[in-house]
Amino acid sequence: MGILLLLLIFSFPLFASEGNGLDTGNTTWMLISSALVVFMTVPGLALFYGGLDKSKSILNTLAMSLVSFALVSLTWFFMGYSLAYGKDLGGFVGNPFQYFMGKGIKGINPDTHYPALLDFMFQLTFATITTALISGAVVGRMKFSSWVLFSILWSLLVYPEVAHWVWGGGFLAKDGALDFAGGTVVHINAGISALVLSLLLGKRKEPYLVPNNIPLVVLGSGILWFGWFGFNAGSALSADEVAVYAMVNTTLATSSSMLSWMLVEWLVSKKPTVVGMASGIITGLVAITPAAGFVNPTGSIIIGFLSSPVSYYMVAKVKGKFGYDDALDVFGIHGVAGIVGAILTGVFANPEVNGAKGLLYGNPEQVLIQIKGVLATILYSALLTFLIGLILKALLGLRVSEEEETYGLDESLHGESAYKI
Amino acid sequence: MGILLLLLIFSFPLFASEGNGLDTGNTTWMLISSALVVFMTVPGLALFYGGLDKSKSILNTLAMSLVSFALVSLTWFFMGYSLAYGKDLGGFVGNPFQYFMGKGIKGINPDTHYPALLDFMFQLTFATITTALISGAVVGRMKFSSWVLFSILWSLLVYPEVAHWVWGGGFLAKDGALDFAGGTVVHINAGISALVLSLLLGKRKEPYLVPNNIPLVVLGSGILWFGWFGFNAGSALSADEVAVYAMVNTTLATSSSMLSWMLVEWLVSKKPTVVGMASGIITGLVAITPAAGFVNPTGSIIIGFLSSPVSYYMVAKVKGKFGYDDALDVFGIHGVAGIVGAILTGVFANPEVNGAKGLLYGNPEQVLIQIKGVLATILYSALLTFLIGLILKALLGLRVSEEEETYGLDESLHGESAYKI
Amino acid sequence: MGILLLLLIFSFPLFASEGNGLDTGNTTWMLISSALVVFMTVPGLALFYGGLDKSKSILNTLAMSLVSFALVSLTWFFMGYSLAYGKDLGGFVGNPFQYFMGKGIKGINPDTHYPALLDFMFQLTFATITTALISGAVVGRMKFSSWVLFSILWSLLVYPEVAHWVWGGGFLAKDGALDFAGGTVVHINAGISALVLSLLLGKRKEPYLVPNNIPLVVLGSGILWFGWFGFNAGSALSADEVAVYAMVNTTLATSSSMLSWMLVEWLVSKKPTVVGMASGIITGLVAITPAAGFVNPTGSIIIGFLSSPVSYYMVAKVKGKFGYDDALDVFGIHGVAGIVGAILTGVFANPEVNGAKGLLYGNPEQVLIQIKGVLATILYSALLTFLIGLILKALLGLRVSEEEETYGLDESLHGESAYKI
Amino acid sequence: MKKVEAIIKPFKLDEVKDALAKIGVGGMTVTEVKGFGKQKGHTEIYRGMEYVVDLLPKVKIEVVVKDEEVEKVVETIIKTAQTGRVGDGKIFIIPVEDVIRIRTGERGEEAI
Amino acid sequence: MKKVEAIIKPFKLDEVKDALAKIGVGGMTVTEVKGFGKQKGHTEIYRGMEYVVDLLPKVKIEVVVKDEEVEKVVETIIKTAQTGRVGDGKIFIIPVEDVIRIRTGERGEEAI
Amino acid sequence: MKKVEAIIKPFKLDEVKDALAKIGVGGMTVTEVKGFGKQKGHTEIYRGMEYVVDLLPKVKIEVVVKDEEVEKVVETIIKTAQTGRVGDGKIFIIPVEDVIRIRTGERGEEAI
Ligand SMILES: Nc1ncnc2c1ncn2[C@@H]1O[C@H](COP(=O)(O)OP(=O)(O)O)[C@@H](O)[C@H]1O
Ligand SMILES: Nc1ncnc2c1ncn2[C@@H]1O[C@H](COP(=O)(O)OP(=O)(O)O)[C@@H](O)[C@H]1O
Ligand SMILES: Nc1ncnc2c1ncn2[C@@H]1O[C@H](COP(=O)(O)OP(=O)(O)O)[C@@H](O)[C@H]1O
Repeated sequence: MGILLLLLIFSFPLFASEGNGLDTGNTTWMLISSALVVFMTVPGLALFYGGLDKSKSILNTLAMSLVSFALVSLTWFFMGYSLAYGKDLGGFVGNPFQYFMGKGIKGINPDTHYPALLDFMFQLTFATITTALISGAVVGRMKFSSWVLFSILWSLLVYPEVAHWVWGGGFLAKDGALDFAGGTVVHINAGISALVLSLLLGKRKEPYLVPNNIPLVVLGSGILWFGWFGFNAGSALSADEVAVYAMVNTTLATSSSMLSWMLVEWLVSKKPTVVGMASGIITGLVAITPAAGFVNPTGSIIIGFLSSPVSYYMVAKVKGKFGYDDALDVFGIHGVAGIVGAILTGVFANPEVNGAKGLLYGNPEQVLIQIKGVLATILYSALLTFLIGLILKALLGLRVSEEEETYGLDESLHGESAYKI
Repeated sequence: MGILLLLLIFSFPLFASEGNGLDTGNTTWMLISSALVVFMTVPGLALFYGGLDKSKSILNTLAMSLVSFALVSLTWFFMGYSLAYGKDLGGFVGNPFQYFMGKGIKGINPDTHYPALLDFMFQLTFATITTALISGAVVGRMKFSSWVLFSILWSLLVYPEVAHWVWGGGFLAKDGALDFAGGTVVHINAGISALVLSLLLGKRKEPYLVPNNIPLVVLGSGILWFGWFGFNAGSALSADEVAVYAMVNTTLATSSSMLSWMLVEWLVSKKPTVVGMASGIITGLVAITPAAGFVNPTGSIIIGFLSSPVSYYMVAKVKGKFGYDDALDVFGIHGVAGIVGAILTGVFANPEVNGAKGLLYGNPEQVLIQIKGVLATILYSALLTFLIGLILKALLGLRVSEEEETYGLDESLHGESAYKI
Repeated sequence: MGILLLLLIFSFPLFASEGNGLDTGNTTWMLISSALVVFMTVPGLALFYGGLDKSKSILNTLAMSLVSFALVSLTWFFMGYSLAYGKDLGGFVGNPFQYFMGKGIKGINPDTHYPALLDFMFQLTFATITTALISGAVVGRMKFSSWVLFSILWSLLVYPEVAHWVWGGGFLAKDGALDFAGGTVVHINAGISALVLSLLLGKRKEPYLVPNNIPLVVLGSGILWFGWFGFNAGSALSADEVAVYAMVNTTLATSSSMLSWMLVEWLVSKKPTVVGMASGIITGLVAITPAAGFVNPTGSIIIGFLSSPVSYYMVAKVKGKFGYDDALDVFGIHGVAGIVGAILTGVFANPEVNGAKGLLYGNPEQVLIQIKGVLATILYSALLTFLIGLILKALLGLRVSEEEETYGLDESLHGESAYKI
Repeated sequence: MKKVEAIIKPFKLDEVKDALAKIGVGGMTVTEVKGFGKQKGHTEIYRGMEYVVDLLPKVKIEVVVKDEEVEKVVETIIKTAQTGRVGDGKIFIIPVEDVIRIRTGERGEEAI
Repeated sequence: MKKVEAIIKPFKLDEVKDALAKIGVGGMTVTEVKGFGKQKGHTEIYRGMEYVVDLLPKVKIEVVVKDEEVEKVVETIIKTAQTGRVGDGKIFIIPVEDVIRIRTGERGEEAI
Repeated sequence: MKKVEAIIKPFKLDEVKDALAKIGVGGMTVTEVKGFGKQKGHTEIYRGMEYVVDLLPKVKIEVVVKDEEVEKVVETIIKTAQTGRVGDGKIFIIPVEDVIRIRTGERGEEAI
């Protein structure tokens, strides 16, 4: 016993800065992962969306991502984190007052060996980007004030609840649903909300995708990919082999998905586009998100390869047929690839990687659990977004005037123009 | 004893690569933090400033940040680090020869458990960005040769001295001044020097802010934010709870400051601009810098929220009245928000976070100490910059010819044009 | 013995997430270093090259880097890693089936204390960027299909072999050749292949460097610099003092090289250009790559300072005289500075840094070993690239039609245009 | 032959172009220009300082036609480009002495 | 009516525009153009290789005015755009046969 | 005096410019324009949706010359800009009543 004490005294200063169970390696990993996910939204997603949009509304598009980040950081601090990670209330939501305004988030988390406040930080970055993602569907026609209010409401009424179900000990967690880094919580959730909100808003006068700055799109997707390493590999919550699997899988799935989007375009129109390659990058990143820490590299390559053609079909064929104006294809890419990824996680989850077993390893039931998670998210997020949309319509109106749309939101809402070259 | 030896032999290879007190977690944190701060200057700050400038001088603006980084890296190696962190001479400066050309920076720092050379590296990144910051005030009219010489002189005669006062054991350190990551050393110092240098240079012929590329401004501010996590949270010099506080505070203060700038613009002119949101981002980052590891999240939100209106007032009202041409508002944003942040650190410092007590926690004296630090920095940095400016004027001249200014510095000084689109 | 067991049980949970010799600090360092090197290619290198190219072919230039990354990720998984790091076969290549499709890459690497799969990941990023580097020489005229096939073949037949020689226990490793992070394996290898491929392709109709977007060039070189910290300091494979040396050397050499390129231009044409400064950045980064963890900071400054004038001379004088069309100077910058750096590593290697001794420290033979490594790489890589090029010419043809070249590859191969501003 | 030079609002370009094509105009040349006129410019505000943009984006369409087609072209442009608000633009009729098609060297009306 | 077409140096645009407005010119159209003339171009150097830019940025101002106002407009442009250095630019006077205001359909001098 | 206004393919600009300079043309003004004509546009496809670009990039060269030089200029342009394929462009000859050199105030033919 005396020896153990000696040991404690002696060895802590060597490996850890504080004698309190802190693992500086894990702490560093989660610090940098958090920073990476912030970088995904500001400026990654903002620029990706901005480059894809028309040049007369690029600044409004940038502003939507920026303002969502800022607002949701604060709502997350205010109550979002509690709703997601507070003590479970009936499997549906966390106790809203448990961590109200940061209350009681102190000390080292004994499970992860990093400060508890770092859990708050890492999860904050997820809440912010998920909200910002939705904006892609509604660019070019939505009132900025309305978007501000939407971000606040959605980040309190939709995101934390779904996060709670899956990650905060809610009913899907109890079912054993697998969602490593947020295929359901982030991408299906944002994708469905985006679809609903774009239906409520109606079509733009010129509902075409005419990217104003494709190098910016490549930059944005590169930043997103880089940040996604924090998003996916950081979701291991530890610098260990699972994190490494997540990083390798993220790389291989995304490569494979970029190639399959390219291939489809090459076959369909003989010209593989750079916008298509960037779209394949995002599709692959989304599809591997729920699976990143559960499947092996071969599984990740297959998931990536399958996801792009499905998303391509949605945005190139189905969207045109149904005529909804999901401007930058948030539903077509995040929603659809999120669904593909969530279900395939139930197929390819390999117990050697992280314990969880999918269909291929003798557990067909996992697929059903995954589908249940997908459906629950679709229903909740569609319904709530619809209600929030109606409220906003009543309170502020959703859409700018026709003239403001014609001249572009940059001039009419922000009084600026993007380029003076 | 035998057991302890055994222990040593046995346990080192498991947690640390060398049996010498190295903490690989902390080392990693400081390595990546250093890389992040380099990224802030090259290309973050360069692009932020470049996007804000007119299109005929964007390349000169980029060149100023790049060349400052390169020059100050070398002056820091040569003597800057010694001046800042060498043995204290009279509270004012470090022994200039102690670490002359890297001499004697070897082994593991026993306090921080990472290599001593990493202290040199991390601090290098601060010296470089501080010098580069100043350039924003003088773009569009300064001789490039003169800027080169300015960077060399300023990085030896001004930056290391102020750094020594606060962080190197100088007189402000002895007073107990709080400056977590450089509100005084970096931002007030750069802001005041920028003001003085812009006064010496005089006004441009077209002293308006007409950003040539706002997406570039958003990109630059996003990179700055990302890098600032290394700047602020890295200043904990350890991957621990203080670092996490610094990261959370940096996020919340910046979000809050972005929103308050937006709000001011919305109220004043009905149109919240993207340049305004980016400006609010920088203002918040600056204001939280001195406080990041001392205040709690609620404090950080208040600091952020207060900083933007003050900076807005300076750049939108006061600057116009006094008529100095601080082109990209280095004084108005870095100087002013730096002062706000430095003083509010003395108000909100919460002993639960990191030991230091501010006014709100029963230590009103801290505010006075903070004000003293601010004033000392203002005086020294104004005086020295003025002298350096006079010397340069005599030696090389400060300003380009009227014709060079009219055609733009890109063509006249660098023989290039930014865009051929 | 009982005590040791107790010890094991007791201390692991405190410092490491798994009781298997995992060092979370090193693991974090290699995770983030891997992410950084991915970021170098997508989007760093893509944007750097894209900005330098003409505006009618920027998207094709971006596409080449993107597609190489994706393809080489998969070939590396398929067989590349085995060829490089499988059991040595005759000093020339690794057993191609050892890690075939990821087989057997499991558990913690006992030498480095991070997961073995992380070695795969980190090395993957090197294979991808090396292939992508070559594209810079052939932009504006190469068939995209041909580039796709080239990437696949080159990443299996050239890169892994040279990597094996130097890092995988091959014949140069046995000789004691020093190549810290890939001066030979990456830069000479890519530079020579680029030269050969550009000779096979012939000159463009307008063989001038007319950058379409210089801010993009600065952004790209900034991202490359940032990522290069992972490339060079990550090559220490541990978060230790060698990694810190590598980071400091990378910073100082690059600064010094940027300044010496600037100086040359200032002397030659009175106008230091921003493209020149960016070129100096890359030159310095390349030249310090083989030396980063072997020399001291003073050595790094000298290496950086010498490298730029040599590269400048190659691209500004020699290229024009010989008339080959190395469009974005992959040979002139990567090849040439790689050779300079590889040889000077043999001169400046300082045993205090990392054990290895160069000429200046009494080991002149090292220079000869370095030269041998350089020559072997030049020969192999020139020959193989020539053969691959001939095969491609026969199979698909290398060059686009004259009309496609005239209208630009963006429109003719990808059916897109970069900017609609 | 005459050159009909119309300055119109940019967002009307597609409509006008299509309408002209429909009435048989075989070619036209379009230039991005900036216009100053009765229509007031707008103000951009950067960090609280106003920056007046009084040159507004317009599009210039040039169509060279036979004398007898001028009226039809003018009418078509008026019909499609008119919004009734200030800033709709102007049409100028300028004499053209000869037209040459570069590809064939044809001259005069058949070259149009 | 005449079209006065002036090619001037870009940095003179604001001055010329304001001067024309002051003498009562109600509208004008501005185009960014490149000019080749006596004024020598400049050289850009990228990685040691020269790239000659002999088309220099210029601005074209087009003002359609009544015949009797041509001289006043020409004089005003000369006065404000002149720097006395090579490259100041040219003014061309071109006949205009008719003018139409799209908004109202007015024609001739009242449409200007 | 006449203004020779040629719409040509962009990649022919340098050739035409040099040829004109060689035959003694002292100045010209170049504008980036978009052209609509017999030459079919191309299609860009973004995420499977087609976007038709029927306004093609062209370059407009304006040269004001003495009456007697018109033919030489026209011939030179035809010779250098012709590829024989649809879309080579047009040349328009427009009367010019006066020319003024801003730098000196010279007028008429010596101002060209
Ligand atoms: N006298 C003129 N000469 C050349 N262009 C003109 C003239 N008057 C108007 N324009 C062009 O027509 C555009 C519209 O004119 P404006 O006076 O604003 O409105 P409206 O056409 O409704 O009277 C201007 O922006 C300008 O480009
Ligand atoms: N004959 C011409 N036709 C058309 N534009 C001309 C002509 N001569 C000159 N210009 C335009 O006028 C500009 C200035 O002409 P330049 O010969 O350089 O100087 P200056 O006007 O002082 O004689 C040129 O850049 C060109 O745009
Ligand atoms: N009637 C016209 N008025 C003005 N510009 C024209 C006219 N016809 C042709 N152009 C211009 O000339 C270009 C080439 O014309 P096009 O009909 O495509 O081929 P071609 O010159 O070979 O007959 C067009 O893109 C357009 O810019």
